Amino acid sequence: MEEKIINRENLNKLCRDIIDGGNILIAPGKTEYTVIKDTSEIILDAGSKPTKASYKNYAFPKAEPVIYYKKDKNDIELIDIDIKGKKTVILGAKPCDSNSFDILSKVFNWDYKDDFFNMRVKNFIVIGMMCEFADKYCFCTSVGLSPVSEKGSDIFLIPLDENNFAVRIITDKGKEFMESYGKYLTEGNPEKAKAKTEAGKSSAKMPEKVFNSEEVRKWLGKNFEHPFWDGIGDVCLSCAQCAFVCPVCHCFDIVDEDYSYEEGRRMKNWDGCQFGHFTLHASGHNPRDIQGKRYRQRINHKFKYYVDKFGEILCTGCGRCSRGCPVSIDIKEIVSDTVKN
Amino acid sequence: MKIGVFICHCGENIGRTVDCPRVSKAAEWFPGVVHSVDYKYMCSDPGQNMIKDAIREKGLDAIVVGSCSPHMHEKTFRKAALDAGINPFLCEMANLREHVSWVHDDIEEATQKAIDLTRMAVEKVKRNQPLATIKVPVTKRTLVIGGGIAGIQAALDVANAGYEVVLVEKEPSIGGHMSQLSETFPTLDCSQCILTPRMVEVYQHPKIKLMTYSEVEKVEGFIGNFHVTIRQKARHIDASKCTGCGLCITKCPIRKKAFNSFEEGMAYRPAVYVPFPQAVPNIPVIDETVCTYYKNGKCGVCVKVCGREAIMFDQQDKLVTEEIGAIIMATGYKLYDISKKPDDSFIKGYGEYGYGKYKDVIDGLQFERIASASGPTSGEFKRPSDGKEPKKVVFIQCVGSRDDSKGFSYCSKICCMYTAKHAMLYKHKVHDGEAYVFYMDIRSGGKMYEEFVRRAIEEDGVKYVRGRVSKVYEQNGKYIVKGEDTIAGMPVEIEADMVVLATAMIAQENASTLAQTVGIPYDKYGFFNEAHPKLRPIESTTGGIFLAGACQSPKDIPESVAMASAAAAKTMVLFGSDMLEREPVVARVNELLCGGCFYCRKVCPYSAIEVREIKDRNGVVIKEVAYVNDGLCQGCGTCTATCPSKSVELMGFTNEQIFAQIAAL
Amino acid sequence: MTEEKWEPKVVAFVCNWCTYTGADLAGTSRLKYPANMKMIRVMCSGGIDPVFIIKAFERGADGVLISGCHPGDCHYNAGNFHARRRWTMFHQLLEYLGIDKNRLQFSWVSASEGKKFVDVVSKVVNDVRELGPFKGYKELNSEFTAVVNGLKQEVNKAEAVNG
Amino acid sequence: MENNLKAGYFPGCSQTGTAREYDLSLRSVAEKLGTELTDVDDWNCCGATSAHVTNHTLANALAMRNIVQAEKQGLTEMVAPCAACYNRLIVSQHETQIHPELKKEIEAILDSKIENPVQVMNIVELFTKIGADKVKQAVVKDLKELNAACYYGCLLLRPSDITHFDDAEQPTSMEELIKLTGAKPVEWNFKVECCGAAHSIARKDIVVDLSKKILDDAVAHGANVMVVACPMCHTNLDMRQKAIKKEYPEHKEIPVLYLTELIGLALGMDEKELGINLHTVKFELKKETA
Amino acid sequence: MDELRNHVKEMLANGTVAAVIGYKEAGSPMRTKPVIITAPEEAILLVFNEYCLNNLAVYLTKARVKNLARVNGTIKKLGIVAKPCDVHAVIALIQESQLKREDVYIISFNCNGVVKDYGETLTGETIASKCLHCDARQPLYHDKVFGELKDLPASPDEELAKIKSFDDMTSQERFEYFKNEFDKCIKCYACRAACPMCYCTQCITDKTIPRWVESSAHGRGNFSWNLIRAFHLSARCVGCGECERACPMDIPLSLINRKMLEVAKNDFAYLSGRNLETPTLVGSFDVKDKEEFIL
Repeated sequence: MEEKIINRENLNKLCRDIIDGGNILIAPGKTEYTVIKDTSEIILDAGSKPTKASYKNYAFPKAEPVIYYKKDKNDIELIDIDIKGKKTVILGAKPCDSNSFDILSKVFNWDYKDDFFNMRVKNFIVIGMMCEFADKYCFCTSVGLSPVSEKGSDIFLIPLDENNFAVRIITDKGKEFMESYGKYLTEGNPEKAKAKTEAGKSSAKMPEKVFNSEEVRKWLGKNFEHPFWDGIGDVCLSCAQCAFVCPVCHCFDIVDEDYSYEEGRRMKNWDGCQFGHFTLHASGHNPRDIQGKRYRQRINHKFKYYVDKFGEILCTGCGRCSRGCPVSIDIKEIVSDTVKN
Repeated sequence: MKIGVFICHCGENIGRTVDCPRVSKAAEWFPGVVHSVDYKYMCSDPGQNMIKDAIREKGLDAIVVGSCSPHMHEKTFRKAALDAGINPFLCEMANLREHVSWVHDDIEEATQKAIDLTRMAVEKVKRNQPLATIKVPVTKRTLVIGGGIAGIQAALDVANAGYEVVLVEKEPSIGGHMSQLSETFPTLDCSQCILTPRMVEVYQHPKIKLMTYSEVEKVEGFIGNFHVTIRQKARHIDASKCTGCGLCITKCPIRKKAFNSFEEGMAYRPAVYVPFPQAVPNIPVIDETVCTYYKNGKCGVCVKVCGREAIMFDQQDKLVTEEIGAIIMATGYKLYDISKKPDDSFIKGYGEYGYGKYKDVIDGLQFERIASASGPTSGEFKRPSDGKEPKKVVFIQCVGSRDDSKGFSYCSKICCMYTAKHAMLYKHKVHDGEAYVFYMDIRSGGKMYEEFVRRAIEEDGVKYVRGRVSKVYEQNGKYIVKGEDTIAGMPVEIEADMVVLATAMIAQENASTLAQTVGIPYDKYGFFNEAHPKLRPIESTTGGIFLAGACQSPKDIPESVAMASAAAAKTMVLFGSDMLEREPVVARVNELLCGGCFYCRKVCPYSAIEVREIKDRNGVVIKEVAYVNDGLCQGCGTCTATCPSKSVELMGFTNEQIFAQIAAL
Repeated sequence: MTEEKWEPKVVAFVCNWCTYTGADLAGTSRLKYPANMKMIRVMCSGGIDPVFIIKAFERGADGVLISGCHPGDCHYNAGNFHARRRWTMFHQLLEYLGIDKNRLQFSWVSASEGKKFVDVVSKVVNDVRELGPFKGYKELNSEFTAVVNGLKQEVNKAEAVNG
Repeated sequence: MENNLKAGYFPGCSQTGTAREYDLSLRSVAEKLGTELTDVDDWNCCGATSAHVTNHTLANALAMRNIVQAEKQGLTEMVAPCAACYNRLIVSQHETQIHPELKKEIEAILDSKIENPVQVMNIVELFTKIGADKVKQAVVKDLKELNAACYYGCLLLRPSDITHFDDAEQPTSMEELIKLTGAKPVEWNFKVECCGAAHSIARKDIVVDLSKKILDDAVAHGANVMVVACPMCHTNLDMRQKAIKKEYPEHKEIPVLYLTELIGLALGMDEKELGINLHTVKFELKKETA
Repeated sequence: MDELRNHVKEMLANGTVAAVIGYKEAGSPMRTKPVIITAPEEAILLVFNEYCLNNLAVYLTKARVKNLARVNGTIKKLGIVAKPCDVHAVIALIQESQLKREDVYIISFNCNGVVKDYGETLTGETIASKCLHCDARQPLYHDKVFGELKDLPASPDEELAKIKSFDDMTSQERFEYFKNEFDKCIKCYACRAACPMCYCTQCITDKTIPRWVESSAHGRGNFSWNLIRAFHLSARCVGCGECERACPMDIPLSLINRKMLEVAKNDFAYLSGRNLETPTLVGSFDVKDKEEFIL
């Protein structure tokens, strides 16, 4: 593991170079992860609150065409979409975000290999950064992550002081990427960075571990029909805010859209399991007809099914869904309550 | 779905500017089209046979005809489709004549537009559903509302054709305004003499059920199937016992408490009364508001004198329901009472004429009563204030008519004639009297009408002054009429003994309420609206409801009678078949999706939306949804656009069809 | 499509009884108006859903005309009164959201007003011609790929498909 | 007393000249009734007479300047006792409301936005606003000796579509008001007849004839005093009685009071306080023991 | 607070109401969440303060909540804790036949404003913008009312100023502005879910035959969706602002809703949900309605 130092000025220059090189740079802006056009838009602060939405949008867009078609009197001509992923750098990813593509890759490459996702992710360089923020909604520690987790990052930054970051090169991809920017780095002091991460782990900024995910998984396996689920959804309004801001929710819907008399496209759009019509059958029957069942699905998918199938919890503990919930439902509370029943 | 496209040249009409063969060639390429041809005249027999043969031979499911306006030939082509064995509603038209060839010159542009319109029609027809004509049975009974001359005429005509009639009149007697008139223009024959026999005929007609002193309370249902609730107001006289001897009337001690409205307030009537001696039915009514019995339970003179024990003080209003197939509205008019300032702020009143303030300023109907041999003065000209014979009478026309600022914009149509008649009647009786008429224009269109006015001027010496009157005021027992003679260009002042105002004919009191009850539209003045001003003047826009007489607009007697007979004929047309057929363009609710907000119900002009309860297995109501009554729905689609969840669709114009048309633009 | 060749595309939604018949009268009177407008017939102006208008814009219309019977003349008594309220709200909403008021116009054309129909259509087509193609709504369609993906190629691709 | 009315006051030229007593009596009556009148700052001609026959825009601009002026003072109600002023102000308000073009033009002239929040009242409306109860309570002298013919003239009521005040042909609001003082209104013919108005100066002959007719009818119907609400009417009916007398020696004089003067008398003020002594036809209440 | 709890407790205990929809604390005293209680002893959970942001009327049309009111075949009242502005929504729902006045028991407060966002102290800065132009701080309809009116912290109505400022922009500029805002939309439909007036069994955006609104969250789908949403709420929206608060992407929906409220107010003198006696704007008409925009 190599470790170097970069100061803010050089980091800015590095960013400038990325953009000027015709690559895409994504970094936390005022409120969201944004495509950076000018380096002044970047807000790189380990103590900042997580953005409202994650950056999964850049690899798994909220709406994307998967095929174009042209109708004729007798046939339909299909035109494939050729995705040439462009080199994209994500700077300042929180540890609870950086892991998301690893988790998503599992489902997008399970039987069908999703080129749309893969082509983009292949070209992504994730520069993660240690997190010094925790509020009552954070629970990364409960899902096996932490504010100093390097999981999913190609390069990891540790803020040493106001002006300097320790740069840890984690993967070969990261190494390869950093080679061309060596001029901006100075030699680092691994001890100092280590001390900083250790301090981070023990500080009050560390979210408290509120549940044991393995216990939760077991409980879920046994309690599919449990009265606990009955009233759980009564205050939920059935929007998909929680799923759409989640870094790892990945359900999508396929719709065909004509855009002229002869032409159209097939779209892949985000979908959310909390929508009432998510499981609505053509017959009119809806197996998840009440919100309690939908909520059960959400928890089971995240903490049981996905774990069973892919060995990963489908949650990074970022707390976005709870923070933004219009009716203040806190997923952390519900998950920790399961095992208490 | 196999669709056939048929492009018509309409001789040269379409062919001149639209390249029809090109359109039909282009249509071949539209998805779903299996057959596309063009032909000189599609609507001709060979043209129609071409369509029928194609349907049969190619097994077409639907057709599009690109020709003229659907208003022109939609029926023709739908029939052709039906003849060839497909549902007529699987036929759509593209309007290539009125909307393309006749309005565009450029062949290229016109042809392109024709192709586009054809494509839109093809896309629409793909989504058409076979619809079945709606059939409803017809109840062959007619309700006539209003027993004036129009109502009487309509009732007699329908009844004489052999259909039952229910005639409802709100007053105790039929006869209406005509029974108040002295003589009628332009013949000067006695109004009562020609009317009374007809009233009696109504009374005696076996097919007519006469309900006087009654009002229509509620109308439900639709053409051919109305359920009408009628309130029979309590007469307090047992009609089955009363012989009409009139003893109760002569003995009633209440003589001067109530004005006689038949005499236009110029005489009194007892508490028990018939409006006028020739009343039909000749059964009195007790006026609760003035009868002593209702005040203190005493008197009862009438009970004592009635040999038939017909007095029923405790009689109550009765609600009667009738099953009706057609309704004729003949509610007539009333005169604009200018003494009162109606609440409706756009009517300003005519304070400057002193009507209601000076006893000798009267309106036309009051003059009729004074002139009438059966009136309060027994036909002698006496002015109401002091009973003296007026030597100078001023008639003012257009009081309230043709006056945007204070009255109504319309012309009341009959005042020119009746004023001439009044002046003439006056001059015939008071030979040394002077009659002045202030007029704006003389409108005397009608057989022998102009001749009548000329007679008044030339033979009877009535003085016509062209101009408006600005003020009438009393001075030393005379009425000073200040006006302008616009021909002489001078202000004039006439010292008159009596002033007669030809006040406007306005809609009957509560006409708009009745219209709402019955469910027909009315204009801003309260007159009922006809379905079409030229071609359907007799029908209202609501099916099965017809109009007769002055309830539709000011009319004189012959016009009212003509209209009444026409309305009678219209009901007979309706009764000509046992079942009514209607186009199935009606709204349909998807009960699964309906959220029960009932905005559709609020906007429906026909009250066609009903509430249906949806129950679960245990019979518990889980929601209320909208339901469309086919009989009432006229297919406007206002509900479809209002419905927030789009749970209601208009058959034949579904949203899917319209979206498809938009997509094919 | 090149700029010079652009012709305004105007959609009209008209009621069956007045405006459609008025347009028929324009035809029988052999009056002339631009061929840019295509009409969709509905039974009553009260049945015109604002979404029809949005759909028309989505499908590339540069302008929309809505027309029905004069107030008081509605074949269905009151359909156009309800429509009028709906439009009062809708046209102000559209204007507020930045859609020029000349892109969506309303009129009362009776069955006898063939001439007025021609005048109205000509006015709307001219107004729309002046405004030019309705880029705003059209670009909503092509631009999204760039916004969402940050991948310009797709736009080219989409254009290639369109072209 | 609480709930006292506060209103703007637009005097107009007459109030400072020929109708000084109208101004005087209005101010004293208002004070007595606890009504606070605030003069419109820097008011100008209402645009009557010459302006509105020669230049429409000018006439409206003149009137609207006064309204804007009042608006700037934060007034929401304003009384214009002169019927001509009232008429000009209210008509201009109406015109600017219905003609946006004119409004823009006038806004440009005045260099100020027109919001039109000021409600212009005539003198009768002012008393209605003060409230019949309040007036009645304040009456200390019963004027039962007076048989009054209320004369409205033309400008107070017309055009009725704009003034929305009383019936233009058979008005009764002034009668209702004077009944509060004990005076008896007479029913007569010429409440709204033309008095000759602005012809007062140029065509005295017309005014003499017209005014005489009005005065005679009032007398014929038993009036012993006339009540007016307009300085021009007062000029024609009071001041011209001398000329009438000259022309028609048999003419019987009848005193003409402003509405405010009549009410002032009932409120216990004396003739001098109210300026009644300035009238051509002299008037004095019978000196009764109270 | 105790008054509220005691009252609810009593109402539940004596069977006046079958359930009460109210607020309870959510993790911190400066955040609340909705709670539906059916047992008298749960009344202790209830709170009412300036952090009660949710418009609970949204629950009145939910089938599960409605079911709570069905007790042994009879329909009992549902209690709702509603701010005066939320009462407008209850009234509007009654006008739209979604519930009957006698089936709802309105517990309201004389309202002293709420905050924009949880965790802030109520000041002129942090007060919700809807409170700045509130026309009914006392409930127009209620079955029980608590609390006393205090002065509201004053602050300029920036929302209205912003709306007015659009007048000075060209159509293109406005289009650009709203397009950029709508581009953010992710079609999570939190706006719809949070809206008490969006109670349709199936929203037209979920209708597929025909497809009313493109479900994709691309520029066109977003613009059309937001446009149609705004139109469907025109003259029905009660201005509670829940849609904007629920939006995770911070789209300024209130700018549109408020504008339409102003339109309804200016053109028809209509405010929705204020009066059970007046007919709703949609669904009624006046022959004298304005029409100068019609050729």
